[in-house]
Amino acid sequence: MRLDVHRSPRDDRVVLVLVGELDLAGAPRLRQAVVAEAAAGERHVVLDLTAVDFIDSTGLGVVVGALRRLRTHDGELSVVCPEPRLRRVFEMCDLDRVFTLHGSVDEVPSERETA
Amino acid sequence: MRLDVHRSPRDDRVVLVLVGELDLAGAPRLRQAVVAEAAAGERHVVLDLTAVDFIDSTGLGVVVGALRRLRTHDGELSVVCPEPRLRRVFEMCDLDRVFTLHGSVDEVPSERETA
Amino acid sequence: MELVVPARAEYLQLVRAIVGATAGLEPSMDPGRVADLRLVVSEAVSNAIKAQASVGVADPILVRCEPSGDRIVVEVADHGPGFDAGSVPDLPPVETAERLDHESGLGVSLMRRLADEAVVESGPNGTVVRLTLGSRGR
Amino acid sequence: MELVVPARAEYLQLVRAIVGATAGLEPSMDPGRVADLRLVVSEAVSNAIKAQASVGVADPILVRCEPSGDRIVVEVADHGPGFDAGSVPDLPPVETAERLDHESGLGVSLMRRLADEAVVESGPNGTVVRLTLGSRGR
Ligand SMILES: Nc1ncnc2c1ncn2[C@@H]1O[C@H](COP(=O)(O)OP(=O)(O)O)[C@@H](O)[C@H]1O
Ligand SMILES: Nc1ncnc2c1ncn2[C@@H]1O[C@H](COP(=O)(O)OP(=O)(O)O)[C@@H](O)[C@H]1O
Repeated sequence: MRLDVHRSPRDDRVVLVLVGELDLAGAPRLRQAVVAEAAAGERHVVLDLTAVDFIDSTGLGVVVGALRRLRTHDGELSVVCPEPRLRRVFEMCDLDRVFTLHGSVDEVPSERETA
Repeated sequence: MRLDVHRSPRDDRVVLVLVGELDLAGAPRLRQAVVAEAAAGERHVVLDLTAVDFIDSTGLGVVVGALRRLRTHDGELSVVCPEPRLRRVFEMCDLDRVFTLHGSVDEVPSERETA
Repeated sequence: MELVVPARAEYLQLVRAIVGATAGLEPSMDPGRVADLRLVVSEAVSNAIKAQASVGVADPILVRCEPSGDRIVVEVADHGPGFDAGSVPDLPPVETAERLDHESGLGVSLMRRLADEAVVESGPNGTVVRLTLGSRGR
Repeated sequence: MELVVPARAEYLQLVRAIVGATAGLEPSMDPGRVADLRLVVSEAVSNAIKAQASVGVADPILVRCEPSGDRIVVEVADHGPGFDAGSVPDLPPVETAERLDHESGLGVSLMRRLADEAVVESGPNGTVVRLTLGSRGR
């Protein structure tokens, strides 16, 4: 197992639950999944990293790219990342200032609130 | 952690609880422990392999050596080995015909019964 | 300990597992520090894989890992085109919109920040990155 | 995948972990078969360590590990004195008291029994043991 992406549609958003390791090997899978959501006109995508046990700068890069891509399509990206060891990697790269790292999917406000 | 040996004296026996991997690196530790029991005149030693997650032929060799050493001192050795994957290694070497592999420490009969 | 692995992304996970397990043999290594080590090794090996791919070199990547009591030294060697580690450009500040245009460019700075020492020897025949991490967090 | 490890017993656990993890990259490998693989590799590397120690050679041991779909090939190479794999004596039958006088002598026969193929090339400069294990149990 490297990276699995499970798609779970909610009322006003789509949650992509990632399981595995988000590195150079896993990156294409996530990139693909986000491209598909943007192409389908999805406005609010939530990346749930709860079950990701490793992320490196390649993985962070895909998350940055996902945000850019969705914004280009007038959408928004939220990131769920409760695990301190993973949060630390975002922080080391100052990306905690780009993304709010939510503790759980339920804590993510709806798109209207965030806008 | 490689191999830890915990000594637990009971009424009529001494249980050596092994934790870790029983290979060329762990073997000297177990050998030493058995030598000490034999030298102290211990009559019934129980090797509890429940928490051993690997054994190879070097490990089996030490178990065989332990039996021989204790018998030389008029003692007896019992082996507790509930884990199928470990039992398989004994079986592959026909050593399940030399040792009764008990499912738990409580299943080991007292020395008088076995004699 | 020396490891020769195919220059393929599927092997990154294995390299991290191996380097982590090697570090785990040192009882003094802080678990958080092992996590740092897994991260910087992943960065270095990813760069080595990408560097070789950029010039179509299929050689395996060499990873050396030497724990020594209070520190661990990891070396990653590739036969890529080489680069000047002193002139890797900084990314735009995180506050700016341009920052989002960059999906890459964090690896070298992460290695520098997390390792106690990071030495890059690079030339037209390839690159060796040597990372030293002490057993406790920085 | 190639691994160069110090010829020391403390590294056995790591070698088993690495070879197990490499095999784990092949989805077709049966978990029980990975356990067999860990066992035969432990036997081969233990023999390599003991062989080199017997003649005071401090060279590292080379472990090559190539998964390929439905099987995995592991090679263990040492610079020990070599031996004649064809004339390793059998142990006394388990029913006999003499069996207990032998604390060793099970490794080669275990490798032969568990591997689908076990090839030993041995000479005065050392030994290479090549073990092939199919992804399903025998
Ligand atoms: N091993 C290497 N060989 C050749 N070039 C490298 C190597 N490592 C890094 N580089 C160069 O340095 C740049 C910055 O690397 P890095 O900070 O890791 O970001 P990224 O790899 O995401 O681009 C790379 O884009 C590449 O041009
Ligand atoms: N790599 C090796 N180099 C030299 N001799 C070896 C090697 N592997 C095995 N042997 C010889 O074959 C004998 C039988 O090996 P084995 O069945 O593994 O039992 P053990 O290693 O427990 O003695 C060893 O005692 C040793 O003399």
